[in-house]
Parts: sequence; C-alpha cells; structure tokens
Amino acid sequence: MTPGSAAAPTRQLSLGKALNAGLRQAMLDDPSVVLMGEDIGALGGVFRVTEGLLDEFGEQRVFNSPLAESAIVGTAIGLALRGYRPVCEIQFDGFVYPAFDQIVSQLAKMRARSGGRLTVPVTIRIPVGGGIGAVEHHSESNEAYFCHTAGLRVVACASPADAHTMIQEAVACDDPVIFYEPKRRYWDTADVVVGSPPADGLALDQARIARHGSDVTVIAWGPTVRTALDAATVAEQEGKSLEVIDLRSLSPLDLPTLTGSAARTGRAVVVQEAPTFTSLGSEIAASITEQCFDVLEAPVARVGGYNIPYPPARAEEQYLPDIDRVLDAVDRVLAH
Amino acid sequence: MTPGSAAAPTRQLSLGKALNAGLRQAMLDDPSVVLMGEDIGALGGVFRVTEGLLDEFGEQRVFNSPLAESAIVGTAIGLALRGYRPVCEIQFDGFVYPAFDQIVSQLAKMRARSGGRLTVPVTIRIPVGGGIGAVEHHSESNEAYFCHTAGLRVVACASPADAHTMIQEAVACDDPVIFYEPKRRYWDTADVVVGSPPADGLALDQARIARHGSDVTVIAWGPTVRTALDAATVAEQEGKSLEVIDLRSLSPLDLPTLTGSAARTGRAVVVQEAPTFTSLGSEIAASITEQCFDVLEAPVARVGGYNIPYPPARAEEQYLPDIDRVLDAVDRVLAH
Amino acid sequence: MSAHVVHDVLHGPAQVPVAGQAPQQYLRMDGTLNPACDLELAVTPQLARSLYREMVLARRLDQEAYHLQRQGELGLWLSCRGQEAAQVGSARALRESDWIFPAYREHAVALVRGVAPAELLAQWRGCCHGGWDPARHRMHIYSLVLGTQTLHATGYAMGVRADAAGEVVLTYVGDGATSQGDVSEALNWAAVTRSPVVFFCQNNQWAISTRVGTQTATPLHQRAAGFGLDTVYVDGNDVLAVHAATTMIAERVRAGGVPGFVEALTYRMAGHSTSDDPTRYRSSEETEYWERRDPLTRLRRFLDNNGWSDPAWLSELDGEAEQLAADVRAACLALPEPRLEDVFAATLVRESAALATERAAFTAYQDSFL
Amino acid sequence: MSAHVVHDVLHGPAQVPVAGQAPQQYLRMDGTLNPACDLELAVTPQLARSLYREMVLARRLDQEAYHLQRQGELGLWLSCRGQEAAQVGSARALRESDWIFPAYREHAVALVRGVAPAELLAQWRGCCHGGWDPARHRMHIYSLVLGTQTLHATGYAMGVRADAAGEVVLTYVGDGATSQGDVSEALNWAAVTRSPVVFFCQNNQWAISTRVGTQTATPLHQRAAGFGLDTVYVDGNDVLAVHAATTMIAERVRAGGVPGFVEALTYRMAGHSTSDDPTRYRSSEETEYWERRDPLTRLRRFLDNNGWSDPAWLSELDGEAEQLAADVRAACLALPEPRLEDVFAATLVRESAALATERAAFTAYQDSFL
Ligand SMILES: Cc1ncc(C[n+]2csc(CCOP(=O)(O)OP(=O)(O)O)c2C)c(N)n1
Ligand SMILES: Cc1ncc(C[n+]2csc(CCOP(=O)(O)OP(=O)(O)O)c2C)c(N)n1
Ligand SMILES: [Mg+2]
Ligand SMILES: [Mg+2]
Repeated sequence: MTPGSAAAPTRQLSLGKALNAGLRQAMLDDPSVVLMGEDIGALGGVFRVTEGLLDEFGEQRVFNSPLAESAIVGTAIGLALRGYRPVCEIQFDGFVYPAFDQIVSQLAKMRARSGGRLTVPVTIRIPVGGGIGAVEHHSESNEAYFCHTAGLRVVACASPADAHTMIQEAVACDDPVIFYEPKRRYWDTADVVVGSPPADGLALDQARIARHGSDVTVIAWGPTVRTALDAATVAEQEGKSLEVIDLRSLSPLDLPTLTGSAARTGRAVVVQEAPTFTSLGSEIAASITEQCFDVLEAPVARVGGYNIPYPPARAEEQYLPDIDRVLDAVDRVLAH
Repeated sequence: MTPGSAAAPTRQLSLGKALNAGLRQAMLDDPSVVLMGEDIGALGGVFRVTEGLLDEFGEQRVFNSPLAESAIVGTAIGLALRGYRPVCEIQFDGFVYPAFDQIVSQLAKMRARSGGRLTVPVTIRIPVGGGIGAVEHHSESNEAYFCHTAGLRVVACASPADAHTMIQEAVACDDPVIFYEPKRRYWDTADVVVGSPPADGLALDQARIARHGSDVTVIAWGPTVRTALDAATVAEQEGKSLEVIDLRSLSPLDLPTLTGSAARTGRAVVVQEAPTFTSLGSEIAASITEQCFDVLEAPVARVGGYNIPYPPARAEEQYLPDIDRVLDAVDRVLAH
Repeated sequence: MSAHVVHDVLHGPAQVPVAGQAPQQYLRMDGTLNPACDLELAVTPQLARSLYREMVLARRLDQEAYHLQRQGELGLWLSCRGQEAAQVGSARALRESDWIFPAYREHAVALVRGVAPAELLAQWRGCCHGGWDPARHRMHIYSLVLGTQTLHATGYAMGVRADAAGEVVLTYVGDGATSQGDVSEALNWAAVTRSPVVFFCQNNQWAISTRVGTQTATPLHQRAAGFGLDTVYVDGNDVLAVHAATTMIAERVRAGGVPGFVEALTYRMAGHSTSDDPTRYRSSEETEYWERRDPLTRLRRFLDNNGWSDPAWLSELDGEAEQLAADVRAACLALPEPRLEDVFAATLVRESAALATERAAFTAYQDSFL
Repeated sequence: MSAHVVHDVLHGPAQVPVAGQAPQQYLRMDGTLNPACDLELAVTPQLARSLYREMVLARRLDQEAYHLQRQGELGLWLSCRGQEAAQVGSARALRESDWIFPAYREHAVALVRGVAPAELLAQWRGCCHGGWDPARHRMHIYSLVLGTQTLHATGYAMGVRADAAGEVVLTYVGDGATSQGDVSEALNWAAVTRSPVVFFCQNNQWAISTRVGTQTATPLHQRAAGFGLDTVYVDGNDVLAVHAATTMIAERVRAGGVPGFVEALTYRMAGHSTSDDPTRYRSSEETEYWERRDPLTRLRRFLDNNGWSDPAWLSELDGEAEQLAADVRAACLALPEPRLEDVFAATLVRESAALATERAAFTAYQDSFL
C-alpha cells in the first residue's frame, strides 16, 4: 500500500521524524521537489530531519550544499524559476541572516516584481528557538523579521501531527514559505497519520484551538504551545480555564480565530520566545485590540524573551517564557 | 569663529545639508570619526550628504568603498574595534539587507557577546522611504527589522535642526546606531544652529512633541512627521486638535512621552510608511494600550503602508499615508 | 601577484588593473582586422550587418528613452550607450532556447530578445517593476539589487543540468557588482556544481562614481579563474570579438565544460543614470577618449572597409531606427497607469484572507473619493 | 583551468582538489627533512621544543575538555585535535602585538596567547558567549557565524594601516567557511585596500559532514590568488613548515606587501563537535590514514632524530600537561553561573530608560521567588 492512500497508517513519531516522513511523502508525490542545505545528505542534517532521503532519492534530489546561505536561497530561487520546488534547510535560526537579502528582496518579492508572472515555490526550513543549551546564534527566534516581510508565508509547527501535514502543505504551496521547526520539541512524540494531507488542507492559513477554555485566551506558536498547554493544566487546578491557541500560521494571521476567542474570554496573553519589542506578539496584541477593544477586560499581555541578545545557555531558563511567567501574565489580565 | 563655539551660527539649511554640516562637525570634533560607503567620495553620495568631506578630510577619513554592504558594515566593526568611529552610508534602504547578518549578529550583539568588554560605535546611515518616484528597492521603510534587534539604537530625523544634532549624537554614541534619513525630506529647509550639540544631548532617547493638541495624539517619525503636521493643520480648520509626536528614537521608544500624551488625549494614531504587519506601529499600539488601557477611548489606530511589496512609482501615492488617510484614522478614533 | 600594466590603447585614463594581458580584439579601432586575435570567427556580411543593425537600434532606443526621461515621461533611465557591442555580441552568441539573467542596463540584450519597447520602458516610467514575461523571451526581469541575479542564474542552470536540457544560462554582471558576496558565491557554486552558466561581466570601468580599481586589485577574469571558471578577456567595444568569445565559452559550457566567465572591457559613455552627474568624478578627456572608441563606429568602419554598407541599406536602417524611436515614444506615452490593486493581486499566489480583507478595505477607501 | 591532480601521500581518501601542486613540507612523515622544501627556517632546539610543548598542552587541554563535555560539564566542545601544528605554528609566527581574529576551534592559538582555561571553557559550558578580554590577549573572541570574523579582521587591519602601526592582523577561517560571501568580500577588500591582514585557512577537509570538494572546485589558495593575495600552500600537520610559511607571509605583509593567504592542509581528527557522529559520513580508514599523520608524532620524531627530546624534559612536559588538565577541570567546575542581569547590562553601553525598566521588572520578578 502506498503512503497517502485512503487507509494511511498511524505511527508514533517524534516531531523530527514526522517532518522526515512528511518530506519523504512530498518527494514521492511530486518529482519536482528537491532538498538542499548544509549537511542534509549523508548526515541527514544536524537534527536528522532529512535522514535516509539521500539514500532513497539520490544526489540529484538531495543536495548537500556548499556552506553559503545566500547561495542556498538564491539558487533555490533559480531552481524554482526552472520549475523545481526546492526545500532549503537552514542549519540553525541564527544562520539565516546571510540569506536575508535573497529572502526579503528576491524570494518574497519575485512574484510582485514580475507583475504576478513568476512563481517561486521555495520552502525554507528553520529549526527555531532556544531551550537546548546551545551556544550563541543557535537559539534565535526571528519570526518577526519574516512576518514583517510581505510576500512570504510564515508558519510554525508545534506538534508531530501538524509537522507532518504542514511541511507537505508548505512544499505544495506556490508561495514562498518560511517553515519554523521548534528545535526543543523535535523529540516530542505523538501519533501521526502518515501520508499525503487532504487536498483541501488549510493548516497553512488556520490557527488551531489546542485547548478550549473560557477565562483567558493564550496564544502561542511553535515551542511555546506546549508551554501554554502545560500552563493551562496548572491553571485548571487553580480553577482558571485557559483557551490555548496554536497559531500555526504566523503570517498571515488567522485573525478571526484569535478575535473570536478573545471576544469570548475578554482576555488574552501572547506567549513567544522572541524578544517582545516590535514582534509578532506586538502585532497580535495590536490586532486583537483593534477589533475587540470594547469587549476586552484587560490589555493583551505579552510574555516573551527580554529585549536583550539571547543569553548564554546556563541563563536561558531565566530568559525563556515558562509556565510561571505565563501564569503570572494570566493573573495580571485576570486581575485587571 | 569655529563651529561649535558658544555663539554658533544659525543657517538656513536643507535636511541634507544639515546632515552634511553635522557630519563635518563630528569629524572636526573627533579625529577617530571616519566615513565609508559607496560613492561617498568625489560624488558626495547619491544624495550629496557627504559632499565636500573628501576634499576637506582626505581619503583616510572619507573612504569610497567597494560595492559590498556586508563588507562595509563588517569592516566598520573591525575599525571600531581598533578605536575608530565609523559612519557607514548605505546608498538606499533596499540595499541594507546584504549587511543584515553583520548588523544583526555582529554589530548589535558584539557588546553582549563579549560580556560588555567590546564597544562598537558604528553609525549606519540609511536614506529611507518612498515618495521620490524611485524604482524598486529604493523606497523601503525597514525600521521594524532593526527595532526588533536588541543591542541597536534606531533613530530617524525629521527636520533639518534635528538632523544636524542627531547625526552628531549618533556618531558620538558608543552604541551602534541605525540612523534613518527621510529621503523625500532631504530638501526640506529650515533654520539650523550649526555646531556641536550640547554635551547633555538627549535627542537620541527622547521624542519631541512637534505640535501640542488635545483631541488625538498622532505619532510619526521620519518622513511622516510632516504628513502628520500637515494633517494637524487641516484638522484644526475642522475644529480638531491634534498633538503630533515626532518619535526621533524608534528603539528604544520614549514611552513616557507617548503614554503621557495618549493619556491626555485618550486617542492615538500611529503614522508610518512601513507595512503595518509586525511593525513599529504594532509595538507602539501594543505598548500604549498596555499602559493606558483604562484611559483610552478608542483602540490605537495604525496608518501605514499596505502589506504588499512597495509598488511601482506611479502607484506610490496610493500606497503612502497622506493627509487624508491620517484624518480618516483621526475620525475613526474620534468616532469610536 | 597581479602586475598593474596598463594597456594604453585599450584602457585610457580609467586604468583598469590588467595582469600583463590585453583583451582579445578582432577589430582594431580603424575597423581593420587585428592579426594578434586568437578568436575563431566566420564573419559573413549577414552577421556583421545584423549585429550592426541591432547596435544601431539599441543606440536609438537608448537615446529616445533618455529624451523621454528628460521630458519627464520616464522617472529614470540607465543608459547602455557605449555597451552595445558587449550586449549585442554576447546575446547573439546564444541560442534562442538559452536563458538570460540580466542586471538592469541590458537594453540592447532585451531588444535582441524581442522585448517590446513598452515592456522595456514600463519599469522606468514607474508603471511596474518588471515589464515583460520572462518565459516568452527566455530573459528574466531586471535585477536591481546588485549581483543577486547571478545566484538565480546559477540555480536555474543547476536545473538545466538536472534536466539534461542542453541549454546554456547567461547572466550579466557589472564590474561593481562583482564585489558583492553573492557574485563570489555564484562563481564558486557554479564551479562546484559544474552548472551550464556563463557569467558575462561588462566591465564598463565605473560603478556610479567608483572606478573599477576600487572594486578589485586584479583583473576580474583572473578572480573568476581562481574559482575554477573557464575565462576569456575580450575587448567589449568590438562586437565581433565579443560574439566570438562568448560563442566559444558558451559552446564549451554546453558541451559539459566548467562554467564560463567573459570579461568584456567597455565603457559607460553616459552618466550612471539620468540622476547622475558624471562631471563630478571623471574628466571630459576620459569620456572623449572613449567616444573615439565607440563600438558602432568601429564596426561601421569594418563594414565600410569591406564594402558591406551600401547607402540603400544604411538609409533603410536609419528609417528603421527612427520608426523604433517613434514606437518607443508612443508606447511609453500609452502605458497604462499602475493600480495598487494589481500589486495586492501579485503579492501571493493564493491570496490570504487577511490580504483579501486589506485589499477590500483599500478599494473601499479609494472608492470613497469617487 | 584547474587540474584535479590528487597527491596521494598527502591527501588520503578525502581528495582535496589540488592543481598540480603539493603543499610545502619541511618535515616528512618520519620526521626527516624534506629536501624539496622551499621555505626558509632556522630550526633551533628551543623553537622545536617550545612548539612541541604547546602542541602537547593543546592536545591535553582538548582531551580534558572533551571528557568534561562527555561528563555533562560542558554543553559542547569542538575539538582541535589534529590541527595543533597549524594553530601553534601560525600563532607563534606572529609578534605579541599582532592581533588575531579566530573562528571557533582555535584553542591551541588561545593557549599560545595566554588565554586561561576558565576563559576558554566558559563559552562551551554555557556561562558566556566570549570568555576572555580581547585587548589583553590581542585575540578577538570566537566568531561562530562562519566567515564574519574575516571582515572584522580586514577592517581592523585597515585601522592598523591608517595608524601606520606596523602590526599584522591574522584571521583564521575554515575550508567550509570560505564558501561564505563574507570571506570573498574580505579577501577582495583586503586586496583593494592593501591592508596588513593574513588569512590563515585551516583546510581540515571537512565542514561538519561536508567534504572540501563540495566547497570548492579549485585549491583554496588559488582562489585567494585570484583576488590578488600573496599565497602559500603548506602542509598543516608540519608545524615547522606552517611556522616558516606564516612567518614569511606575515613579514611580507608587515613590510607593506599585499595581504596574505596561507592554506594549511590538515585534518579534523575528531567529530565536528561532541554532538557530531562522524561515522555517518566518513570511513575509519580515512581517519586512520590521518591518525598516522598526527602532527605531534611527526615533530616528536624530528626531536627524537635530533636527540632534542631527553626523557627528563619529556617527563616534565607530561607533568605540565597533567597539571594543565587538572587546572582545566578545576577551572571549569569553578565557573560562576551566568546571570541574566549581566546580559541586560551588556546590551547597550548607555542603558536606555526602557531597558532599565525591563531589567528592573525582571529582577523584581526573579526576586518574587526568593
Ligand atoms: C546591493 C546594492 N547596493 C547598491 C546599489 C546601488 N547601485 C546601483 S547601480 C550601482 C553601481 C553598479 O555598478 P556596476 O555593477 O559596475 O554596473 P553598471 O552600473 O556599471 O552597469 C550601485 C552602487 C544596488 N543597486 N544594489
Ligand atoms: C553562517 C553559518 N552557517 C552555518 C553554520 C553551522 N556550522 C557551524 S561549523 C560548520 C562547518 C564549518 O566548517 P569549516 O569552516 O571547515 O570549519 P571547521 O569546523 O572544519 O573548523 C557549520 C556548517 C554556522 N556556524 N554559520
Ligand atoms: Mg560598471
Ligand atoms: Mg573544515
């Protein structure tokens, strides 16, 4: 039985392996899909997300690239113009900046620059965020830069099942997609229905209510979804009901889902790893307030990284939003 | 009489010439100040901001660089580590991205990365924004990227007098500064007191109330300050009193001035050229709301560029916030 | 290390660094054959005349566009005057099925590729960013961020190689742009992947006000050779030499050789753009020196010397050029005004709900003024 | 174009592309002098023994750090095992007043420069990003974003030149990092500005799991020559050859020559880092091949051959190495935990009111748990 057929198998997979299976499926489904990036070949990438794919698909489709991020993205654009569907791996979040020009001025704008004539279906996979005790530049949460860039879609998966589906949807999407993978959740394991996603897949645009609740809406994405869910579990014991939203799509935002929830609860907290200043959290707070001003009981609270460079590993616990900080913010909006 | 002495001369200067005089003063005051960038030598830069400085200070201090933005910033960091105080010109806003890695991972973080041991007093001048009928990549408003980057100061001048003072303060500042020059206001002319700024200069941190008013706070920076002031003039005729704040410092924000005004008026509108999504406007709206939630009469309104790539020149009037769009937003917050 | 021996006849006052080597030249300034030329070329009257024709047309288009800018009909114009030989000679060396990734000054190339005047001028009038359909002309839109297109070309060529398509990809890059990291990455990446791409560098000796001597300490073709490319250095004002050199390199690449790099030494006869004032940074002596090396004049002398330029043909060509100028003007003035709605529509392939909402709000706002 | 002639004796299975040229070698594998060597070097017992001593100490430090990582005391360790000759030989070729911009694996260089074990390990334990005072050691902190430091070094060297200070700046860069645009920009910029900088490339044949053959189609020193640098290709496992070659280039640079580029062919004997599993991508045969070319062994043979390695000295060195290992361990365990307050304090020179407010809120929040 081929993967993606009606009775797709369910398997227990880590988020990393779910991505791996998703990439494999995407390559099986579409011969124009090619993978490129540093150490993605024999090594399978430093997080093993491309493990086994070189063996299965060969060097023509899994390209272990020279060490140059601008060239990875720049040549991916060229390949896309030729009709390929490249999936680039950036080894760590902090190493995407050499490619910033190619992403922001070329990839994001190519369609608009060409008056809608050119399509550049490039997916850029980025392991994101902290919490794994890494050295500098390996723990950045830089989604704000790409969210602010018109012409890109920015998504973040938070669970193995979503990882599997969303990577396939990202690859299939004709718009360029920045695809964030929550580094410290690569080893989170859950049941995944392996196979092609339904053709009418909407995950790339749609937020998911990860837990229903009535007192406060907690909005998270990528690595902080689990933090928010854990906080909700604790809050429940304290008699507070948190609704947790997993954004999935960071740009565009699924605003109806956010405002719908915030209107119901009257209170919202955004939880992100990135520094708060001029961040996606700022946007969410501003947007929700714009639309729900009259029904909000408290200003939207933001819990995030501090506005300082990411700290050394042994101080990262103090930096990263944890259950306590989420609950603290929940208490603040409830107390308002 | 030397410039900078007690009885400093007042001259009618365009914003561009005020910058030029400010750079000259900074170079006179501190021999470690050097200028570098593309075409800043004999040509004086494409906007003539460095005109005459090569002749006056020589090739050692005014360096017409090879065409490589990453190298401009990267070598400026090296020069700063050597004790120099480099001022880099990026020719147009859209050409700063090749230097993004050096700015975001190196310049912004060098002090923190070195545990506070290293100081990199680099100023990066960027002509910013649209409105001059330019071709693509020449009209970007990209302050959000740098505002989101901890370790940088981001400022924008809006008037000739401020341009003259602020550029000197930026150069004298020991932190790296992204210095935005509102391109379409280069030719705005006003009286400027030429000379060194007072030693206790605070412009780099402090917003300026450009016009006092009581009904709505309008917050603008760089090129939109004049738009906001013009809107205030029109609004006055309609019986509405707008308070216009010229941010000057985009990061950090002078929040007390903003919340002070918003608390007084109860209503605020942010006016920027940049696309609104995940922008400085988002941050301002979120921050003001956080602190003034109970006294705000309406949600903070944002007027900005649309979330699309900057349009071709002949469509830019439809894109850029103008008096009408500001007044429309003012009416909306007043009607709430 | 590089010796900075200056070949006076070719280089004039701008003093390009040259390591003891003169560019390949087929035609001398007086239009006679250079016996030292190593390049192979079968010059037929047809070839020479058709190259001349395209250079004349490009020159005329350039001139008309310049006037349109001066009259306020274009926002900006970047002249290709003086570079017609480099552009026409190289573009004509390709097959129609080969793909071109230009920088932004390749108007003569665009003409060779059949880009219509309206398509070419639209961008400079401010009506769009990229005016033509790349697939139709097998020519990508202009890239204004320097050097970025060299990576696109390399990636495209990787695809060509994977497809075993037998095409060659040619990308234009200026002397100034070679300083960008992207260009070095492209040269290296092309060599490592052995992709069928030719980098055609128009060394017009200036990047706005910056001399090529500020961009490099060695000849640019020497740098490319350092990365492992197959290089040739050619007199860029000699259309026959450019044509022969580019053909040679392109066919070697097509046959599976390492990627190529052609350095064509030429001169930007006008200012960088209509906004530029070149008198601030270069002497009239220098400009005149290069005026005397005008690529059109040289080929014309060759045609005259060979008796290949009869008055009837010349006057026909004149007429054709004037017609083109008239077409350019008419096309420019007839260009439709751009609509912001169209930029909204071209932002994403699958418009998001958020963008649709924003577009609707914009349209409603615009309509409120009707 | 580059011929890919592989010198088997030197290159082994990883097959570095080499254009017909073998690296300069002073000592053969058996520790005897290579008569083909062009390099000048006055080898005194003092020099040879002091180089050996520093290599041994570096090896021991590296080993101890590796163990500390395996025991959970370091978050990560990037071993310099196998590269001691390249690092010690080059660092010792400089004057104390010369400045060094390392990449991140230059632990032996740090040792030469007097960086204390605690300062060196702090970063890898997760206590800070840069552990030492660059001014004190005239050695910049490590740069983990590949290639960025080459531009800092070039800029610093521009300053040295402007100051007419007579110093030389040396920057280390890996074979993989050379693919970054920044490195090409640095090579070019250095050549154009003729700044006193030497690029020392440790070609250890791997960038994590990627062979150098994926990074370049030509020898890296050939690429540097293309930009106009003064280059030398040297056996990086031969500390005497490295020392001689680096001295030669550095002194030519100091005397006002063009910037230099030393390619030292060596081998990364350990995995890329303690997180890496090199068995996934390279054979034990290859590793063993290079184990036999261990730089310490080679110099030791030379010392032995010359009777310069008396047992007393060797056992003293052993003791010194063990003491260093003990110091490394003790220093590591004694490192103070980092405080987020310190990162706040180091973010801006002049703390902004906004940041002060945020810091105060953070401190108050932390204190609320006390
Ligand atoms: C990344 C980038 N930096 C700066 C510019 C501004 N700029 C436009 S053209 C130009 C000079 C380019 O010179 P060259 O590559 O020699 O091409 P030419 O104009 O001579 O055809 C400069 C600096 C740009 N377009 N892109
Ligand atoms: C810009 C950037 N991209 C990717 C990485 C991830 N990375 C760290 S080390 C490394 C390999 C570097 O190889 P090389 O330059 O040869 O140095 P070596 O590790 O062999 O000393 C890679 C890919 C990085 N640090 N920086
Ligand atoms: Mg040029
Ligand atoms: Mg290496």
